[in-house]
Amino acid sequence: MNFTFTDEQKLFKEGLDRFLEKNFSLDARRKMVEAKESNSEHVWTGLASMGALGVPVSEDSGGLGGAGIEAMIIMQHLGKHLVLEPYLSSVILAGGLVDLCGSEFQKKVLIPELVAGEGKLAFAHSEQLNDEGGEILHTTATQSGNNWVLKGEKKLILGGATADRFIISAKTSETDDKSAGVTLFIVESLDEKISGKAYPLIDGSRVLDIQLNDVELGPECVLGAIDQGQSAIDCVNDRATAAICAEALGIMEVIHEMTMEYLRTRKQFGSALSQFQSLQHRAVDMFINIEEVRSLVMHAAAKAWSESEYERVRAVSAAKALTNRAGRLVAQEAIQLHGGMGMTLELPLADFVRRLLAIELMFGGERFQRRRFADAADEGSEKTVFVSPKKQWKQI
Amino acid sequence: MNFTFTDEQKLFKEGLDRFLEKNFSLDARRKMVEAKESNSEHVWTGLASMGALGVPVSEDSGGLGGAGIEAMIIMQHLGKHLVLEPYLSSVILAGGLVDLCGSEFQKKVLIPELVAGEGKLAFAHSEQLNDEGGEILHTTATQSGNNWVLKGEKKLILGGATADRFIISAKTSETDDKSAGVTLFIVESLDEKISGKAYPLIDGSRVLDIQLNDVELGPECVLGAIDQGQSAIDCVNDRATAAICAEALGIMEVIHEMTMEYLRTRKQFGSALSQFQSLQHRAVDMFINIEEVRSLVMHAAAKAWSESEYERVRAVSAAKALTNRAGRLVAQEAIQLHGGMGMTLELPLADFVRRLLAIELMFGGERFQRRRFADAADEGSEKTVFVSPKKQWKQI
Amino acid sequence: MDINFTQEEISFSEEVRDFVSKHLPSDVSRKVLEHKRISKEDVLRWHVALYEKGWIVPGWPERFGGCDWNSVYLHIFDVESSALGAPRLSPFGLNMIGPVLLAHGTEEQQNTYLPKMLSGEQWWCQGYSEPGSGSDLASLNTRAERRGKSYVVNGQKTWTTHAQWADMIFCLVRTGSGARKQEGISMLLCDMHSPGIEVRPILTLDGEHEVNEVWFEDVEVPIENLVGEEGKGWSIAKFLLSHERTAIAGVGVSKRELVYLKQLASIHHYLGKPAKDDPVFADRIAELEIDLLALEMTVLRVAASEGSGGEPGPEASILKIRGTEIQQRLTELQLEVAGQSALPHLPMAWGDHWLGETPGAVHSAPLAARYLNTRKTSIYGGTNEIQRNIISQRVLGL
Amino acid sequence: MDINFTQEEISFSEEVRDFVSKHLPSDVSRKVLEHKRISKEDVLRWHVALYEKGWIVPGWPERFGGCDWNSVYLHIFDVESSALGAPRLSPFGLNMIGPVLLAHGTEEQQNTYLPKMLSGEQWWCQGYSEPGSGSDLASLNTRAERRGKSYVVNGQKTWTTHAQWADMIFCLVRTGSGARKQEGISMLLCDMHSPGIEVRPILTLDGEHEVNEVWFEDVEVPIENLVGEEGKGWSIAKFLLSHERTAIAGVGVSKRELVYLKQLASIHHYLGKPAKDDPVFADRIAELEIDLLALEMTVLRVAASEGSGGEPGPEASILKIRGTEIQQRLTELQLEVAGQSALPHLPMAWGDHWLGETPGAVHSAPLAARYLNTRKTSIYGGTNEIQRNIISQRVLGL
Repeated sequence: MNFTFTDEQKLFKEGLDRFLEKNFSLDARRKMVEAKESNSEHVWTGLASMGALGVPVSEDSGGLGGAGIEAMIIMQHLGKHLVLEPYLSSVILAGGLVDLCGSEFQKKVLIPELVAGEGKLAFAHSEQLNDEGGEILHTTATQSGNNWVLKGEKKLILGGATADRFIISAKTSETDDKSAGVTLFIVESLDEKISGKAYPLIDGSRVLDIQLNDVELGPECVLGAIDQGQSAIDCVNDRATAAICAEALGIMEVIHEMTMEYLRTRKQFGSALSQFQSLQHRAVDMFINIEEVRSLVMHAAAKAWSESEYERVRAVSAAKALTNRAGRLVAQEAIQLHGGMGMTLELPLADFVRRLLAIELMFGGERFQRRRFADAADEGSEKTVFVSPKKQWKQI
Repeated sequence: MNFTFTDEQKLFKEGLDRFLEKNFSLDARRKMVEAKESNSEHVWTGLASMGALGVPVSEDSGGLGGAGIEAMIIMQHLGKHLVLEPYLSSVILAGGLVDLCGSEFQKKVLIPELVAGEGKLAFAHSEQLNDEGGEILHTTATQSGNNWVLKGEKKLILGGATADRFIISAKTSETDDKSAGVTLFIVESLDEKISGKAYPLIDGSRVLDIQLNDVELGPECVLGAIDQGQSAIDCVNDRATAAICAEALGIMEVIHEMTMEYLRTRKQFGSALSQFQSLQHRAVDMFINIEEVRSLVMHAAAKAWSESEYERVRAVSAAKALTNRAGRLVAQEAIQLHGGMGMTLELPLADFVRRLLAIELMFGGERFQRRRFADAADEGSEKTVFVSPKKQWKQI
Repeated sequence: MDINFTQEEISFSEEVRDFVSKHLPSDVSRKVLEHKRISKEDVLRWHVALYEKGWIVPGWPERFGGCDWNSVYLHIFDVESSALGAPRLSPFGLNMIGPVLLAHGTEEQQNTYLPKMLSGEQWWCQGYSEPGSGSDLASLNTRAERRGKSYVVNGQKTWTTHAQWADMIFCLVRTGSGARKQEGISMLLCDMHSPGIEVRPILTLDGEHEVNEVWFEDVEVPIENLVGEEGKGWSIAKFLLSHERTAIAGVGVSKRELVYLKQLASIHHYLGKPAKDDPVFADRIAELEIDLLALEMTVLRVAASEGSGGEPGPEASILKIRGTEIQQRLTELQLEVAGQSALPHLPMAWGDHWLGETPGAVHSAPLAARYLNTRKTSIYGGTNEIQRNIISQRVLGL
Repeated sequence: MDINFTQEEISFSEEVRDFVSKHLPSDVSRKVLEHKRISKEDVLRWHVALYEKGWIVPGWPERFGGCDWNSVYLHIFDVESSALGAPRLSPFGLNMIGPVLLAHGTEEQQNTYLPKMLSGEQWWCQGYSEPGSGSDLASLNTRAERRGKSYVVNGQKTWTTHAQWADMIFCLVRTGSGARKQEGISMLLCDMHSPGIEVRPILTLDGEHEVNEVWFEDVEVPIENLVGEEGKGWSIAKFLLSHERTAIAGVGVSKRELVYLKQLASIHHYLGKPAKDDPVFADRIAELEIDLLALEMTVLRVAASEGSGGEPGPEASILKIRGTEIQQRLTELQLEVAGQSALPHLPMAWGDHWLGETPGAVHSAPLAARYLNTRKTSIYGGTNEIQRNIISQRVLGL
C-alpha cells in the first residue's frame, strides 16, 4: 500500500495544471456558456497532445494506459479549472465501452481518433429521468436482415452536442430482468434518422436529447456481444462516477481556498471574519469533509478499475455518497461564510457551486449510493467484471 | 387558540413546584436508588393531598378532572425535580385504563384509592423487548367456567415493584390481526400465582418482570369488553408518551440552565467559557431545540386527550420523535460543554442525563415515531377513539 | 390554555379560503405553485384584490386601514392564502416602513405615504446594507449632509431587493458622528426617481435579478423626509429588524412547499416505486414535517406572548433561524427527490411566454435554481449567525 | 500510488490473525466482544502474550525491543487484533511516555523504565490535567520545588485514567515561572507508591471507576527523574499530545463495533423484521460504514505521509475529531437498534462472576453505559473544540 504519486504521475499532474492555467480561464468558460459551446478546440487538442485523452484507455486497445489514479488526476484538475471539455463523456464513458467491448477493427477505427482529439464519442443511455435506480430501457433494436433498426429516445447525453459518434444502448431481447438483453451500438451523429436538441444544465454545461427514428445500422455497428451490454455499462458508469467524484474534489478544494481567503480579508465588527471562532470551526468542518472525500476518491480511483465487482461497487458508491453529502456541506458553508457576496453570480464561487450541484444530481444521489453500497453482495468479490466475447483485456 | 395558563393552572403549578422543592431533593433520590426504592410515602401522599393523583382522571370516574395540559404541568415538574414516584405508571397508564374501560363498580373501588394515594396501580403489557412496533402478545387468558386463567410473562413494568394491583393485557382470541383479541384484567399483586423480579433501569428507576403461573381470576376482574382492549391500550400509551415528553422538557430545561451556569463561571485561557463564540452558538442550538420541544409538548398535551385518533397519533408521535432527537442533542452538548466535569457521576447533571436517556429508550424511538406520524391515516380524523361497552366517558 | 382552534377561528379559515379562491388570479396562483417567475404586475393584482377587500394591512389598527387581527388570525391568513398560491406581497412598505411610520412617523408622513402604500400605487424598497456593512450594519458609510431644507445623500446601498420596482426607498444614513458607531445614524425616505440615484442589478446564484446596488450621488432629500429624530435612526432600525424576524419564519409558504414535496415524491420514483413509499425518503419528509409543526406552534406561541402591538422579543430570532433552515431543507429535499431531472436549466421556461418544450420534468425545472436562491434566507434579515449572537447575549445572558 | 494491499501485507494480516487466535485468552476476547468489564489482569495476560511474541511495541526501533513496523503494518495489526477481541493495551507507557523516553530520556531512564514497561511489570499513568486546567493545560498549578537531590511535588492531578492500576506516573509540573505560562513547566517521572500520593476514584456517568484524582503532598521525586531539561516540559507534552491523536482514531475498535452493530441489527427487530432489513436503519448503518472507511483511508494516508518516525502534523487532529465522532455514533446507533431492551442497568452483570439472569437482552445490557462512557472521547486527549482550534490556526491559517 503506497500513497505516493510516481514521478511520472507528478510530472503529468504539473504539466496538466500549467497547461490549463495558461489555456483556460473562468472568463473563457463564461463566454463559452454564453455562446452555447461546451468544447474549445485548442483546449481539447492540447489535452490530446499531453496524452490526457489516451488515459485511461488500455494500451491493448490503442490507448496510453494508466487507470483510475491517472483518471483521478485528470478529473481533479478539470474540476480545479472548471473545464467544460467532454473528457468524462468521450474518454471515460464512451471510450471505456469501446475499450472494454470493441472488436479489433472497431478499436482501430475509434481509439486513435479519440486519443488524438480528432473524434469525440458520447454514451447515449438514459431515457427516463425520474426513476432513480429503477430505470427501464424502452429503446429497441430489432433485426432486419443483417441490419439492426433502432427506435426510441435518449436523454441527457453528456457531451452529446459535440460528439461525432454515439454509443447507444438498446433492448435486443425482452426479459423480465431489466438489466438483461441490452446491446450497445455505434452510431454516427450525422445519421439523418437522428433528431435532437441540445440544452444547458444548471452548471452551464450542455447535454443532448435525441430521437432515434428507425436508425438502420449494419452488423459492424454492434459493440460487444448481443444482449450482454449491461455489465460493461455498469462498469463504465462506475468509472465515470469515481472520476466525477475526483472532479468534485478539485472543485471543493478551490471553493475552500476561496472561502479561507474571504475570511482572512473580509472585516466585520472591526475584525477579520477569520477571528470569529464559530466561523473558524465551520471552516474546519469544511476542511475535514474535503479530506475525507480525498480519501474515498483515491480509494474509488484504485478500485473502479478493479476486476472485483464487489470492490468496485462498494468503493464507488461510498465515494459518491460521501462526495454528495460533503459537497453540499462545502457549497452551503462557502455561500454562508461569504455572506451576501456568496449569493452573487459575479464571484467565481458561483460557477464552482453550480458545477458541484450538477455533479451531486448526476450518477445517483446519496441515499441511492448508500443502499447500493450496503446491498453489494460479498460473493461478488471473486467474480470478474463481465464476460466479453473476445479474450480478456488487460487491466493496468 | 390560547396559550395562557388559567389562574387555576398557575396556582397548581406554583404549589407543585414549591412542594417538590421542599419535600424532595436529588440527595433523597440518590438514597432511594441506593436503597432500591422507587416511591417515598411522604412525597406520594403529598402529591395526593395536592390533588395531583386525581388528575387527569375524569370526574365521572371519581377523579378530579383536568386533562393533557394539567398532566403536562405535573410531568414537567416531576422532570424538573427528577422525582421517582410512579405517577406516570399508576395514574396515567393504569388509572387511564380504569377511567376509560372500568365498570362503575371497578371505578368505585379503584379510583378513590388511587386519588387518595392509598392504592397504586401498574400496567403490565410488554413481553418482548426487541421488536419495536412489531411486538406480539403471548400471554393468554383462557376461560375456565366463569373464571379466567392467565398464563405468560410481562416485562419492564413501570412502577410495578410498588403497585398494589396490575392491569394485565392478555390474548383472549386468536386472530391474524395482532392488535385484536386483547382483553384487560385487574390482578392483585399479592396473588400467589405471580412471581417476579424488580431491577433498576439506567436512570435508577425500578421496574418489574413477572410470571403469570395460571393466575385464576373471577369475571369481575375483566376490565372493559372482551377482546376489545387494544384501542384503550393505544390511547393510554399515547397519553403516557405525551406525558413523558413533558417530563423530558422539564429535564432539558434544568440541564440547559446548569450548562449556562457552568459556561458563565468556568474559565479557560483567561476567559469565561461563555465568551467563546462557538460555545455560545451551541448553547443557542440547545435552547432552540428546547423551545421546539416545548411547542410540541403543548401540542401533544392538547391532542393526547382528543377524540380524534388521527390528531392524537400525529401530535404524540411528532412530540416523541422531536423529544428524542432534541433530548439527545441537549444531553450530549451539556456533557461536552461541561468538559471532564460532564463525565462525572458526581454532578447532578449525571442524574438528569441518565433519566433523559431512559425516556429516549421508552415508548418508541425517533424513527419509529416518525413512521407512525407519517402513516397515520387521515380518514381517522372523524373516528372516535374506541368503542366502549358502556356509555361514552366525558372528555374534559 | 387551549391550543385548539376556536369555532370562530375555523370559520375565519373558511372565509379566507373562500376569498382567496375567488379573488386570486388563477394564472398568478399557478405560477406561484409551479415556482415560475413572478412579475411586479402579478403581485400587484393580488395586492389590489386585498386592498379592495380591506385586507391589505390586516394587522394594523382599523383607523389606519387595518383590521386589528390578532396573531392567530394573521397566521391563519398566511397559511390559507399561501396554500392556495398567493404570491408574497412586497414587505418593504406594508410590513416594514409602514409600521415604522405608524409608530414614529409624523402625521404628514403618514398622510403622504400610507394611502398610496396601501393602494399599491407607491412601492417601497429598503436601503440598509452597504458593501462594507453587512452583518455589522451600524458601520454604514452613506452620508447625508444637511444643506438648507434638504439632506444631500452620497453613498451606496446594496442587496436592495426589487429596487427596480420601487418608487421610494427608506434608508439608513450617517448624519453625524458619535463615540459609538450606532450614533449619528438617521432614517430618510427618498424618492427613487430623484436625480442622482442609479440602480444597478446584481444577478444572484440562480441567475435571476432580484437584488440591486443603489448608488446615491448628491441626491437631495427634503428634510421633512427624516423619520424620527436626526441621529436616532438606529433604534428605529432595530425595531424594524425584530419585526422582520417574525414574518421571516414563512410558515405558510413552507407548508405549501411541503405539500409540493409530497407531490414530487409521488411523481418521482426511486428503485421503481414512488419515492414517498421508500422508508428513507418518508422518514426525511416526516422529520421535516414535524420540525415545521414545531415551528408553527412556536410562531403562534411567541406571537401570542407578544400580545397585540408588542415588540417581538429576542426569542423571535428562533423563528428566523428555524424558519429559514426549514425553507432551505425543503428546497434540498425537493431537489433530492427530483434527482437528475432537476439538472436542466432553462430560465426562459419560467417566464410568462414560454411555449417551447422543457427537458427534464416541467415541475422539476426550477428546483435547482430555487435551491440556490433560497440559500439567501440564512443570510438576509440579519444572518443566522447574528441571530445566534442575539439569542446568546440577550436571552441566555452569555 | 497503489492503495491496494501488497501480497506481503496480506500475508502479514494472516499471520496476525493466526497469532491472535492462538494466544489471546478466549475469556478475555469474549469479555471484550460482549462489552464486559475488563480487569488489569485481563489486559496483562494479552500484554504478556504480545511481549513474549516480541510484538509489544512493534512500531519502535528494533534495538529498543520493537519491530520497526511501518504505519500500514501497525494499522493491519490494530484492525486484525481488534476484530478478534483483543483488549486495548494500556497506552500510557507503550504509546506515550515510552516514545518520549526514546526521544528525550537519558540512557539511564531508558534502561530503568523501558524493560519493565515492555514486560508489563511496571504500569504507567498520565498526570496532565488539573481541576483548573483542562483544555488550557498550560495553566497548570502543580508545583515541584527543588530541594537537594529531589523535587518536592505538591498539587493535584485529575482525570487520571487507571491511576489505581499504575506503578508510575509521568506528570507535568511547574518548576519555575516565565512570561508565558508555557514556560517553567517540566516533566517528572514519579513512583505511584511514594509517600504523599493519594488516589481518589472519580466515578463516571456510566457508574464505572476508570479515572481518578491524584493528590500530591510533599512527594519527593529524585532529580534524575526529570525528563529533558527543567522548564522545557511543554514541548515534550505537545510531542506527546500529537502522538496521542493518531492512535485515538481507533479504527480497529470501530470496525469491530460496526460488526457488532450489524449483529444487533439482525437480532433486534423493527416492525416485525430484523432492523437491518429496514431501509432507514440500513441507510444509517451504511452512512456510518462509509464514514469509517473514509477515516481508515485517511489514517493510512496521514500515517504514510508522516513516514516512519516523523511527528504527526496538525492534520492528525482530523483523526481525533472524526475517530471519536464515529466511536460515539456507533454507540448511539447500537443503542437505537437495541431500543428499550437497553434500559436495564445491572453493572454487576458485566463483571466476572455474575451467574444471575440479565433482564433485557444480555448483549444489550451494557449498551447504555457504553454510550454514556463514550461521550468522554470528544473530551479527552484535547477536546474536539481544541482540535478544531488547532486545525484552524495551524492548517488553515485563520
